[in-house]
Amino acid sequence: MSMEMPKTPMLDQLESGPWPSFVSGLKRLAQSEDKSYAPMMKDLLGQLERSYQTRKGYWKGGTIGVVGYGAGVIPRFSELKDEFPASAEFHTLRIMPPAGMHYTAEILSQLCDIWEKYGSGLIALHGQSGDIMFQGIRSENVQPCFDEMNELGFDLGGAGAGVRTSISCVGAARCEHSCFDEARAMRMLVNAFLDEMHRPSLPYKFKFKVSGCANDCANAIQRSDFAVIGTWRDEIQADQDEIRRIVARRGRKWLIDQVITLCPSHALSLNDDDSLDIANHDCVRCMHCINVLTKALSPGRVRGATVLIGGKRTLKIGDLMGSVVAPFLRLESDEDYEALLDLARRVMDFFIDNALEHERTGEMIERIGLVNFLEGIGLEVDPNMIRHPRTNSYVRTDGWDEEAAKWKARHGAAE
Amino acid sequence: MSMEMPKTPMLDQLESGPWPSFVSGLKRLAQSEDKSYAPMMKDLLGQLERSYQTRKGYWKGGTIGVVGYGAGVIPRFSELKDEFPASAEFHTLRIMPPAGMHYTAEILSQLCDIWEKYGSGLIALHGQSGDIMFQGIRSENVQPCFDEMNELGFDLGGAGAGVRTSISCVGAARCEHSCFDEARAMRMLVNAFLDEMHRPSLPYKFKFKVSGCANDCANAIQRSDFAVIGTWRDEIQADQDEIRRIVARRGRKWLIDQVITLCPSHALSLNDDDSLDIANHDCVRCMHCINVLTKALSPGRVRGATVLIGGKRTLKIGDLMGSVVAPFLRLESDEDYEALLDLARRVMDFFIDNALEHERTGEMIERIGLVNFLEGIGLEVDPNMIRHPRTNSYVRTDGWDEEAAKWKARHGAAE
Amino acid sequence: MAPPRRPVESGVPDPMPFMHPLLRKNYGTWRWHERPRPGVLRHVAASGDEVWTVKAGTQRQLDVYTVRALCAIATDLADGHLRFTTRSNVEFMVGAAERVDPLIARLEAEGFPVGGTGNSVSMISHTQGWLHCDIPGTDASGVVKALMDAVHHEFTHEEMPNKVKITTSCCQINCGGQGDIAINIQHTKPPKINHDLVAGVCERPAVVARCPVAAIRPAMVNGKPSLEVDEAKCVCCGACYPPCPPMQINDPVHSKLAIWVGGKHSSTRSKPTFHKLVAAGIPNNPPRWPEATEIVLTILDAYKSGAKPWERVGEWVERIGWARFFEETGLPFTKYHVDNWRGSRGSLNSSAHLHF
Amino acid sequence: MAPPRRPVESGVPDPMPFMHPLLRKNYGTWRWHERPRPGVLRHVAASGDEVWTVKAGTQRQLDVYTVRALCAIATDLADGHLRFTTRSNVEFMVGAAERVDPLIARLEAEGFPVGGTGNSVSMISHTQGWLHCDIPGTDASGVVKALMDAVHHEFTHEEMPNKVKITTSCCQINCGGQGDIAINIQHTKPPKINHDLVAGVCERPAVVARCPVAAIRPAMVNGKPSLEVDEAKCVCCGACYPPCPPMQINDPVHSKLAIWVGGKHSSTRSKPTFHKLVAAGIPNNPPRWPEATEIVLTILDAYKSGAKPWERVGEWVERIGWARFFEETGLPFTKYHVDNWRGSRGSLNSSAHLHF
Ligand code: SRM
Ligand code: SRM
Ligand code: SRM
Ligand code: SRM
Ligand code: SF4
Ligand code: SF4
Ligand code: SF4
Ligand code: SF4
Ligand code: SF4
Ligand code: SF4
Ligand code: SF4
Ligand code: SF4
Repeated sequence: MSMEMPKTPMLDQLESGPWPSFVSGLKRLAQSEDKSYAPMMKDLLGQLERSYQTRKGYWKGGTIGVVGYGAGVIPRFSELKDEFPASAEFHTLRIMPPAGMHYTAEILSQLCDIWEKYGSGLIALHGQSGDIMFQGIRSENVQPCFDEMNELGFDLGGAGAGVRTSISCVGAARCEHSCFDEARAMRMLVNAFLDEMHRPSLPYKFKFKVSGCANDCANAIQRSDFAVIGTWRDEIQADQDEIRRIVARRGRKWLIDQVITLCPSHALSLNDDDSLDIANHDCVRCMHCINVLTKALSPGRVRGATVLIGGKRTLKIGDLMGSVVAPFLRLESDEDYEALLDLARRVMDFFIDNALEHERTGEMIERIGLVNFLEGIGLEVDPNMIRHPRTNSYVRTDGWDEEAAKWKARHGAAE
Repeated sequence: MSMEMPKTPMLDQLESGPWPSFVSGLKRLAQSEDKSYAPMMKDLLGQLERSYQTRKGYWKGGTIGVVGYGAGVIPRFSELKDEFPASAEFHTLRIMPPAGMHYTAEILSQLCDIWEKYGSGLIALHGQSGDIMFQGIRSENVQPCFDEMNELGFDLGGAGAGVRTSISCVGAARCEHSCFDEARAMRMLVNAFLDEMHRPSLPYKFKFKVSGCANDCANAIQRSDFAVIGTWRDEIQADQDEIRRIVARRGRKWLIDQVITLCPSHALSLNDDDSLDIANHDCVRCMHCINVLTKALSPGRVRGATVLIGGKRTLKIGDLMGSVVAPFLRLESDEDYEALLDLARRVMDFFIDNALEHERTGEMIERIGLVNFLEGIGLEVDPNMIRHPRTNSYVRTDGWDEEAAKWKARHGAAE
Repeated sequence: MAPPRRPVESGVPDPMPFMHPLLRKNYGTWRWHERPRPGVLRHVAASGDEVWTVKAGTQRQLDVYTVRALCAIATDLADGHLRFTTRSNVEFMVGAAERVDPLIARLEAEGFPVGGTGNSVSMISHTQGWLHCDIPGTDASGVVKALMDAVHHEFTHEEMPNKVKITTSCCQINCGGQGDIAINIQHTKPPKINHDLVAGVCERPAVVARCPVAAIRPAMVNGKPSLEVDEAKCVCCGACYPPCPPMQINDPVHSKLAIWVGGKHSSTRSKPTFHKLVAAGIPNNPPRWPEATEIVLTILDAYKSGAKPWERVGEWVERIGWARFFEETGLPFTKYHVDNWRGSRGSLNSSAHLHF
Repeated sequence: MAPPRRPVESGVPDPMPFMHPLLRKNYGTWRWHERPRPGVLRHVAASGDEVWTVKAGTQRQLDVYTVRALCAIATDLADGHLRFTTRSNVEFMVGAAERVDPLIARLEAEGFPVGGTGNSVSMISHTQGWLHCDIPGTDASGVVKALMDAVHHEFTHEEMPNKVKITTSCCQINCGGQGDIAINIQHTKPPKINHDLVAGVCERPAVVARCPVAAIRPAMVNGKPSLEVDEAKCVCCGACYPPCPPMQINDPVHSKLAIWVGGKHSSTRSKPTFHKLVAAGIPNNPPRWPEATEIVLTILDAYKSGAKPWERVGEWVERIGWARFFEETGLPFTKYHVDNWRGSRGSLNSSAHLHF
């Protein structure tokens, strides 16, 4: 016996307008009378409409998992279960997509098939951390649903105090700015810490994010504990003939206004022969000129990545951005990638040993100081780690000579 | 019986070289056998040489003053008084110079006469706060020496927890950038608080400094509690013919490199007719273009000053710069100057009532927050007081509507 | 009974099997790209291969019908492949120019707006809201839908000075992150405590530790262990609510929206920046949040007409100055704009740089 | 006995009676100026009047002979007027071009270097040191003399990209203030306490309160009330020493010099900035402090050859980046350069901006 569709006068107002309507989608599911999830989605609509009217949420957490894992399912129990019993349980399965979020129509359809069998038919592509979120499943269906997806090659993502699902930008797959193999780096990092993801026991959550260049399409610096950002050490590759063609087409003023004066480090100038004068020594690898003149300029040949640690949102000392701890790691050979992973391992170990409960890496560094953190993970200080040296004389410098000697030793030695 | 000159092998090394030597000066005084201060200066040299050898100072403080005043004399007693008895006492009289440090040869000579009578013959022109420092006088001579200088029209400056001696830049006297009468403002401010200078009973020291424009030749923002910096509200005055002459003489590139691209707010552009395009709305009144093109450009006609509060050096929370509390005070009429003084009075009252012991204005504001300070002195918030609005959501905003209404009321009203 | 199945801990899947063959073939060897029209990218590889990407918006919270519709489009017109951006836009790749228009036509016919590339307003960072989260002060899907309706033209056109990345968050935790423009919940009253429940569900020391301003202390209320909030200290952040649901921070009237501008993740030109508060006290007004929408449109208008090419929202404001930002948008400036959090002294104007 | 004379609280004297008549006449109506040569300014007033200023260096710590010599020069060649800058340079004003050369000749003949204008290295901010202060770790007059000898050419020429304002300070209190380059005492060991004296001369609570890191606590030592320093916490700042002289912070070996760069007071172009530590552990080596002098010269050289016109030292480093500053000056970069004071997170590099 099919339930009636709930009255949703407020939600209905979200069906008009040019943007695709999630309400229409929810209604489609609720009206799929041939599907097991139709009642659930009717009640879900009912509860959501109630939220719109009362401006209150009605979900509570709880504990739900799959065998062998301690995280990856977000449990949701309704406070209005008496009124909306069919959606009394509405858990989410966080499933990690292929790096870069590439799909075949076929694999997506297969995932839909499984989800229609066990869940609500509602899928978020994707969550802000990068998971496919299969939203709306009853407790008893969680395990079989996961098992089928797992058989298809998918695994649960992170939740709780563990390693979280990661994002790498599209990068090498379709972007000329890519400075290394982002998908490889991201998979290597996350897949090395699956234990910390699936059986979370870190002080608090830990996120990796990977962007192939300073454009940071993965929002890594501000939204991850361990940000890997592509860059290069040598000179920008420039096709000066192409520059001249661009100047001929768009004019010198265009080039000056859109490129030269926007260089943050004043590293650019236009030569009289309409070629571009690049002071690579001054360049901060910001990507702007390369973005605008993508056909003429590219990152250098000696490519790799910068690692920044400690980005996160507000809790509890205010937003923190990651800050540079490894200015340049070459990323070419297998060993190079191993070295990146090794760094991640050291960071993770230090985090586990030193962070307080519910303390993110950024907060830990704020508490103990960057230098102590660097010493803990075995990295040397470098001027690229700071915006500027200290402005405050409150420091005990009696180890100066030793520290200076270290720098000189490192600095004399080849890179 | 004249004493022998002390051996000063280390100090002697400071007599060579092209810069005028203070050691030669000290020796001249020490060798003035006809003067009462010769023995004092011999011993002084002896003690100083000792400091050079031991790398130690030998002066101690104490208490010395003149009748009616609680400050203005810096007492110095020697720890080596047994070895160097003639300079056992070597106090300093801080005397305020005419605003802008203008002198006639005559007045300076008169001051020298008095100083030769009572003191050491050593004068610093000037101390970092702006005092004439008559350095080296015995306790019993302090009062008569001050009395004579006072009769000549000079007064003691500040020391201790009181208002301090102030500096105003040369400004209107000889500078085309001057946006108000700096000497007038400075004298008005200091002379209104002579009680707080001469009988110090503030929580801690309080300094005024006055610069006629953003070049801040008086170092006001970083080195004073109450900085007055000249500025203007309307448009830069530009003589475009002069600009064209400059371009004709020095070339467009010169103008672009030295002026246009150095404007911090990108407010400048060079028109095709070689006139200067100034976006006054974007201009932040930094003075750069006016400095470089002093013949062609000048501050606008609606002139006045910005007041910043809280600059100071390191103790004890780290260096602080002043920050804007009054973005623009017109300074033209007598009433305008009165309004500035009135603001200073409110700041001083609030400081007296609210600062902890040994707490400078900047530290106080850091502790209580700028907004509370503004409310305390009766000023309204303004976007010119900040670099950028808050980045942190940890604030209770339930008075938003009221505050918004205040802004709208003010903003609707005429300036 | 059979032993339970052990998971295969396969981790992040290898994308290669799912990647469009042209992307796979030219992996890591792309040379340059251009945008022939809004919603379309043309990437050229060193091999000479070209790939044309058509990008379209989705509602993110997708019903299987919509997912299958996208799959069908991929199958019919894009070699069976598709990918998503984190902003929940979908991308179809094809190897030839003439295959672009049919894709666009089909997407538009099925209601997917084509755009979101280059200097457009892209899809808004989407969070969970009343649909799924346990702590939201507002909805996410509805806010996003309302706003995207309002900026639809800006999604399908590239008329902005630079990319505009908008974010929303349904509580102050801000899963939506920093944005050129961010529309976030901002609570205005301390939590109301349901004292009867505290003892049963809250680990009191953990809750006390969670408060950023140490405003919570354990207390006995009606003879039962509960908590007490120092309302003078409380900054109404809601951080105590997730670990202790009886600390009701959400309120239909007092949980307001705030709008922030100038967040930037990229290190392009300027360094990354946090967004800054520009408007608060905005009613949390479902189903279309007209007051918030209007402010967003006002800011977008001012940005569109005032910024120079490539200036992101924050870079534009930085150049024109905050005084002028408030003037041009007509938004009131209040004491709440002055940061008073730890380390905020750096946000004060310690210079004679002034905008009049 | 006669009652004591009461002071006339006359305050800051009016400068008008002492001001050069041309300055007085054209007060507030100056139009523009130029620098015909180093050490000379030509100001032109709206009235058409011109005033030529000749500027010269002095040792600041002036004996009356030197003061009278300057007065004589004023009387003979500059209408009987002179003024001083806060950097202790002296200025003579005359009303006609032909009166400039005689002034220069006389000043130079009497040993006063003419210069300090425009893009020169001006006189160093002078403090008290061993000559007068009660807390100095080094001298001031000697340091200034040694350095000014070394930069004499740069004082008398205008060859720098912009003005260079050097400061020194003989203790960490820093009466010398911020500088393009600052040479300051930096203690490296906690104070040694002379416990016998504490009870007699120190108000213990006041001293305890003075410590910026709360490293001092009252203690009984040998049965007498004294103080104790937590050496692990102590940042060796010396703030406890002025209120409590038994807390000996000065040490002939461990009180070192540190060099800082990039302080700027003006709001010209960039906002004012604090100077930043670049070198420490430099021996406090009278009478000529050769190690410190050499570092200053190295920095000046790098600045002179590397900066663009109008870039102040800090602006130059900001552009080329700190990595390159350390490279070009050959100064070592150490963990001490990384700020760890409150609010210092803003000094970390939270971006992908990198200099290689
Ligand atoms: C689902 C998701 C929003 C979305 O709809 O996309 C989400 C949802 C929640 N986030 Fe988040 N966060 C999500 C991405 C983020 C991000 C963005 C990112 O990862 O790039 C952030 C900012 C970056 C960061 O990590 O700081 C984020 C910062 C937080 C925080 C604040 C952490 C902090 O240190 O400040 C919390 C609160 C906490 O951890 O205690 C939080 C907590 C939560 C909780 C678990 C709330 C709670 O305590 O119950 C939400 C569960 C909602 C639900 O019902 O599923 N979420 N959260 C995102 C994860 C989906 C996915 O797996 O793909
Ligand atoms: C598809 C996507 C990567 C992915 O892995 O999914 C992507 C793809 C590209 N980004 Fe991005 N960016 C993507 C998210 C981002 C983000 C993160 C975000 O959206 O939350 C950022 C950081 C935003 C910020 O700073 O807050 C980002 C900052 C950039 C920038 C720097 C813009 C700037 O000037 O600050 C560029 C450079 C440019 O515009 O030329 C860029 C450039 C590009 C280029 C042109 C790179 C290329 O040569 O192929 C790509 C096409 C963009 C287009 O659609 O016009 N992409 N890009 C993401 C699309 C998101 C979306 O649907 O809107
Ligand atoms: C004489 C002078 C240096 C000089 O040779 O020029 C000087 C000398 C002293 N200063 Fe200073 N300060 C002098 C200008 C400054 C300046 C510069 C300024 O005023 O522009 C500053 C930095 C600005 C500021 O106010 O912060 C300055 C910041 C200090 C401080 C740190 C204050 C702070 O809040 O951080 C102290 C220590 C204190 O006040 O406890 C201090 C304390 C001292 C004492 C009183 C040391 C003491 O506690 O015994 C010194 C007395 C030396 C003496 O024997 O005469 N002096 N002092 C300057 C005053 C001369 C004059 O009256 O013209
Ligand atoms: C005489 C003096 C004022 C006084 O009341 O005594 C003065 C006088 C002038 N200053 Fe200054 N400044 C004087 C101390 C300062 C200071 C403070 C200091 O020296 O400690 C500063 C701030 C320094 C800082 O930022 O740390 C200062 C920052 C400037 C600037 C801004 C420079 C910049 O680009 O940052 C200018 C503008 C310029 O150079 O055109 C300036 C410009 C000028 C002009 C050109 C103004 C004018 O049009 O007449 C004056 C002639 C300068 C010259 O000698 O070339 N004056 N000027 C001071 C001379 C000190 C000395 O003997 O060296
Ligand atoms: S971060 Fe760089 S490499 Fe990655 S997709 Fe964006 S522009 Fe391309
Ligand atoms: S990458 Fe950025 S910093 Fe480097 S030259 Fe180009 S615009 Fe300048
Ligand atoms: S601060 Fe301005 S007005 Fe005063 S002397 Fe310097 S340049 Fe002239
Ligand atoms: S005064 Fe400064 S901000 Fe204004 S236009 Fe001139 S250079 Fe630009
Ligand atoms: S922003 Fe808050 S309410 Fe929204 S999904 Fe994140 S945690 Fe939940
Ligand atoms: S709302 Fe925030 S500030 Fe208030 S008690 Fe809770 S955690 Fe503390
Ligand atoms: S810097 Fe220190 S030692 Fe030098 S004069 Fe100032 S207080 Fe005295
Ligand atoms: S030297 Fe400074 S840090 Fe050390 S005890 Fe004294 S005041 Fe405290």
